[in-house]
Amino acid sequence: MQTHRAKRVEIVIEAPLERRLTEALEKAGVTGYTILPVLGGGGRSGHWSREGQVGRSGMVAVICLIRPERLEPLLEAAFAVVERHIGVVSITDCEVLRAERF
Amino acid sequence: MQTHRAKRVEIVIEAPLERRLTEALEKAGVTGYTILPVLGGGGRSGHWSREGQVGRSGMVAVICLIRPERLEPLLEAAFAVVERHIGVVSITDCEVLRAERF
Amino acid sequence: MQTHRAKRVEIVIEAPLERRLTEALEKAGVTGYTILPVLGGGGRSGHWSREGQVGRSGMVAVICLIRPERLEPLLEAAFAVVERHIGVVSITDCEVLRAERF
Amino acid sequence: MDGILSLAAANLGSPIILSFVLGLSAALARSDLSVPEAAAKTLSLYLLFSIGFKGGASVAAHGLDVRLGAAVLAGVVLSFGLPFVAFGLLRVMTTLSRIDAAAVAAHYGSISIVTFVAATSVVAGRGLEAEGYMVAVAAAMEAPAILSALWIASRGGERTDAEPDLWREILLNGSIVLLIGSFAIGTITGEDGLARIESFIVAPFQGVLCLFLLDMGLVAGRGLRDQRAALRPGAVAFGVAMPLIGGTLGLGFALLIGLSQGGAALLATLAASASYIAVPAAMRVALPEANPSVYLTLSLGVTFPFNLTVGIPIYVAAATTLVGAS
Amino acid sequence: MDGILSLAAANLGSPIILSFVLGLSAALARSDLSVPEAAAKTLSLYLLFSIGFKGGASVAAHGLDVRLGAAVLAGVVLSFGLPFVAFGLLRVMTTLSRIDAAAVAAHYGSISIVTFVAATSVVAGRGLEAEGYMVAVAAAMEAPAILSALWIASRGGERTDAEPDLWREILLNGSIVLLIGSFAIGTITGEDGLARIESFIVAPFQGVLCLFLLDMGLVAGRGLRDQRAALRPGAVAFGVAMPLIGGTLGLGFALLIGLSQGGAALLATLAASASYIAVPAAMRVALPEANPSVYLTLSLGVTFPFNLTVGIPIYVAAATTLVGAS
Amino acid sequence: MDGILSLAAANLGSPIILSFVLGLSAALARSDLSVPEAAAKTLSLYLLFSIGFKGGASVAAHGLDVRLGAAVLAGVVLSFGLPFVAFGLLRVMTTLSRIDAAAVAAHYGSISIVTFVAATSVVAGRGLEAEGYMVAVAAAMEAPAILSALWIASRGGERTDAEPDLWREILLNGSIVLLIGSFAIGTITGEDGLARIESFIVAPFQGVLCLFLLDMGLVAGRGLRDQRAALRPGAVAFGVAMPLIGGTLGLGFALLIGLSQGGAALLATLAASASYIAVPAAMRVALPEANPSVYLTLSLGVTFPFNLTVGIPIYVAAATTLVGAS
Ligand SMILES: Nc1ncnc2c1ncn2[C@@H]1O[C@H](COP(=O)(O)O)[C@@H](O)[C@H]1O
Ligand SMILES: Nc1ncnc2c1ncn2[C@@H]1O[C@H](COP(=O)(O)O)[C@@H](O)[C@H]1O
Ligand SMILES: Nc1ncnc2c1ncn2[C@@H]1O[C@H](COP(=O)(O)O)[C@@H](O)[C@H]1O
Ligand code: NA
Ligand code: NA
Ligand code: NA
Repeated sequence: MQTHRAKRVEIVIEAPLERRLTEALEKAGVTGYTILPVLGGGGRSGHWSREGQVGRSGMVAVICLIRPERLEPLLEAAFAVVERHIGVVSITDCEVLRAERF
Repeated sequence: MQTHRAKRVEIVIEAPLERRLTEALEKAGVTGYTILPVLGGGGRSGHWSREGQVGRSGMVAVICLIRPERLEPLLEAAFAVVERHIGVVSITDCEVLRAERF
Repeated sequence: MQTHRAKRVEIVIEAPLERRLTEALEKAGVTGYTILPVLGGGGRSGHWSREGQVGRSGMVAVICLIRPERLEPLLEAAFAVVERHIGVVSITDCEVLRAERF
Repeated sequence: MDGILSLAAANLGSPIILSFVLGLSAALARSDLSVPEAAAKTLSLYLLFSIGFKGGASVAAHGLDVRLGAAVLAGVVLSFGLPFVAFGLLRVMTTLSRIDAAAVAAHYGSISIVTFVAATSVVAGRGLEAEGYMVAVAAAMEAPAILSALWIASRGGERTDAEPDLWREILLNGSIVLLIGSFAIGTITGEDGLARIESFIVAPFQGVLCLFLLDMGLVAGRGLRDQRAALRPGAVAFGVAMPLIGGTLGLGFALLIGLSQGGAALLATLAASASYIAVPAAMRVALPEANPSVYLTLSLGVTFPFNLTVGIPIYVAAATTLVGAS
Repeated sequence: MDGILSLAAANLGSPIILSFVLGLSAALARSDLSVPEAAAKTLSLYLLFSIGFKGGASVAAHGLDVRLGAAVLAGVVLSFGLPFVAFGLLRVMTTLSRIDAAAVAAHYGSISIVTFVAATSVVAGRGLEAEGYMVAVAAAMEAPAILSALWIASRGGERTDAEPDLWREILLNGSIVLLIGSFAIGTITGEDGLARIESFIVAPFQGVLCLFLLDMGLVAGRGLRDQRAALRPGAVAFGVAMPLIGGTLGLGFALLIGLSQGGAALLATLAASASYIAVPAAMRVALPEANPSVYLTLSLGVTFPFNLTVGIPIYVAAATTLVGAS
Repeated sequence: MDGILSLAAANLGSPIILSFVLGLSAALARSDLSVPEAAAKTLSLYLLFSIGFKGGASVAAHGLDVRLGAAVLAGVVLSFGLPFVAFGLLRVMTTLSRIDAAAVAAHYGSISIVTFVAATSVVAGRGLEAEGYMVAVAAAMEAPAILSALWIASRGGERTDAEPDLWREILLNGSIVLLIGSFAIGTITGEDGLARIESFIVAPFQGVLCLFLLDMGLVAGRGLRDQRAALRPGAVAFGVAMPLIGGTLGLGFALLIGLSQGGAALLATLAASASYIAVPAAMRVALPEANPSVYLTLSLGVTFPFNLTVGIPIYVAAATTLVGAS
């Protein structure tokens, strides 16, 4: 099957910043993203878990598939939001079906 | 530790198609898959979110780890289901432990 | 933007083992991880789904981003926990922003 | 006319409607107020279980009516027929493509259970009795409209993915099964059963409905906010006209069968209401090319609020006038 | 015998059982009806809190019984002992491996709180009083069976992962803590406390139980559908025989201690019931090689429905007969 | 003093407090008892809706008080002012950085709705009436403190991310909108509306509050367990001293305005309470460098339990003494 080279960017970010991130991505020309819930995690600021919490606490994972040439503006947009916050950004090479969608 | 080359296929698909997709995968000889919930997303058809929804709305992410030689039938099976629907398919190279499981 | 080579390890594991896994990871010097909920899945032991379940049933996905040189101890720690249990471990090459965090 | 106005005013001032308005306004103002998905689903399970059970218990108390069969049949005929009316109207009033129009038509042939529940409250508030088996009629009206719409779409040369599995899914979808199932339980256990669980399914009912309508308002408001583009004037006009036409047809059938005033109001409401759970899911599978933002926005953003605020008082007033006069 | 039959019939016609049957049928028919995971967990928290609190308040009202200690001890002994009986039976009746049999045995030594709750409803419906501290007995019976089963497994040379952490997890698992904790709160606050939250934990109780059993039916039905292979005739026979044996032993202990008719019925039910929450989780950690579909299908798909429909009426009838006669 | 002690004792023995203690102990003992996130959110929606509605209905019943405006103004002034007091105290009592101290200060200027709800229960339990519009005062006190804290932080040269969007988010955050919205609904529908949904929002209220406080105890206990390092003696002392100071100031304002005994106790409680939902989220956006474990642990792990157990009885006793004497 015909596949096309792309990048998969995964951003784990605090939930209160979700909307800010997706708006920044849209401004940077990102055409699509998928948001996954996060149950808990651990890092330099300790272990946390979503159980029993009220309010926009916790984190979410935002996944973007993009053409390789759009990576740079995406990372810059994401970084501007994530910069002062906890959370991580990772980039993986991937292939996608239906390249016209990206 | 001994690892083995494999492919990681991630399919983001509308929830009402979940069962159809997993059945198609099983028919194509895929031995395992994991389904993650999706909170929301954005794409050509706009932004959506799962909050407060009733019914099988929204999307799910299906992740399959497979031996490289099984990629082609998997993609064909997945594509037959996804073809006319919104959603994205990405493929990444990976390594797995315990190759006998795949 | 400056990125750094890293590994992305994804471990799908039974929920009752979650704490054991994260403790083992911490002992192996892993500095961070993110836990995603899993809705359901299929494998050699059949299809399962989280719907309507009570109790710590089901599985979770644990994602670790680490420096390449820390991969080996991580895999050994993870394997010691996962060994006798169902679940899968996959490793992908990736790039990360803010390498000082890993 | 006066009756309608005062009924509408009383209706508009009820906690139920105001909760919907609160949700709608909060979403339009971009507040982050939200009801968890799991809670919304659970509230809807509660409402279905409760309404089904009470309907069954009422049938057990009043005995089975000879009109039950006729009422169910009327519902099925309406559900099959309304999509054709809706499709015709849409082709005249809007510029929607054939496939989008067919998908919208399916929604208006099928029903909205919450609209039905809200009408039940108004009917009871007016001191009217209604046939307990109307919930069975509601269940029977969920699916046939989908068939009509797929037939319409396929006549236009559209490929529809209506495999046998889809039919099982539609006929056994959760809300139909729970409604029919709890109706059966209510019929079997009767007043005794009702007495045992009354303080769960009767006493708190109106309050739960408030919370649920708060959520409906939030979801409808978010839809209106994000999908404004889908709301062309012609479509909005359809979203208001179609329930009135459906309501009239429903009322006609009710008169034909000889339903009570309350029953007639409920059948009119069912015919006037548009699905927003079962049919959208079926359309995503069977007519994936149809644009969901069109049918969801119309059904949930236009017709649902219209029925809730203005439509139901009209149907109740019309039913009391016409059935009283017959 | 007549008593049993009429009790069984009354039981079968209750909204609670019918809700379970509805869920079971829906799942077997592959309906997509489902209760969100969060709702199921919350309903179970509610049931545990409510049953614990009411037990405590009843102890506060009637004063502490000298038999409390004896009853708890009897429960612990049963929980330790029943796995040996179960294991022996399984090795005779089925072809399960030693490790699978040990895992199943752990489930039957431990208890199912919903079965206990359902029995409480039947007992109360029959107008029988039961000792409030039976919930403490229930809590005490959750864990010991796991110890016995691990011992059995390790005797077979099986490696068990029973690190100290596991023991903390089992003894402090959520349902034990909530049951004992709310029992303590009920004991401390007594009738006053109960009066304050009565309309939350007493009035809607039966209705909530219906919804919960609907979900249990769905889960059990899905299990039966997907894991039919695990249901060999020998295993099914065990799933029906074991609760009868457990119930008999439970009744024997109750007679020995001198519990009331209601209390005896409840102790019999506890002994007859099989865990499907706490023990499966413990087995996944400690005996991962045991096949979960075997023990879950047996416990949830066979024994739970058996107890709910047929078992409980038998235990209640037997208790009233024997204790009445003593 | 005796009054306080007996009130504190009665308070400590209530199911509500004991449920909190149960949750706290379970978490500290590392039990896996947990309330699903969706359930916790839904319970909090219920509490907000219920408390807002009842407040509105009470205003509708008793007529609007001339003091409403003054009370809201007092709340706003307190919310603006308390962060300065808190910040000053923190710089003296602790070694927190300027930015951490500013973030903590924001929490103590704002309010905790559950503390308010718990105080309402105690006030009602003492047979005191309170002004229904106190819920509007509560809503008005949520946000101003954030402004003060950001101003304090920016004076220290700290970069704060207070874009216009943030203000919309804070002012329209879910709990403010739901509280004000349901208050409005209660005011509009009045006693009639209340009568319709009473068995949902009044009868089960105390019981729901128990479950919610169980969860609060779990969350607070988990926080205390994992973030013990954040709890330096100076900070703990602040977490106890600040509510007493806030409560005193709140009481002063209440006397000035001439609130009833119940109203004065509630205003004191609001001033004494510290936010743990709205403000933390705002701080993560606007002051991301501030350490969340410091402010969450103080607010939820120290001040909340203090107010719940000891603080509220003190504020109520003080209000009855002082207002009675005035
Ligand atoms: N190395 C990592 N791999 C995966 N997730 C991480 C990693 N480091 C941090 N995270 C996630 O980011 C959150 C905040 O991390 P930190 O800023 O290190 O406290 C954690 O709770 C995790 O959810
Ligand atoms: N480039 C992308 N990266 C990640 N997810 C995407 C992407 N495009 C679409 N999606 C997901 O697929 C859904 C439908 O996309 P679309 O068909 O473009 O409306 C979106 O709501 C996202 O959840
Ligand atoms: N090839 C695979 N790809 C993705 N997930 C898998 C795969 N195999 C197993 N899993 C996950 O691991 C669980 C247990 O697998 P198994 O041990 O094969 O029954 C499944 O239910 C899936 O969630
Ligand atoms: Na209709
Ligand atoms: Na047992
Ligand atoms: Na305050």
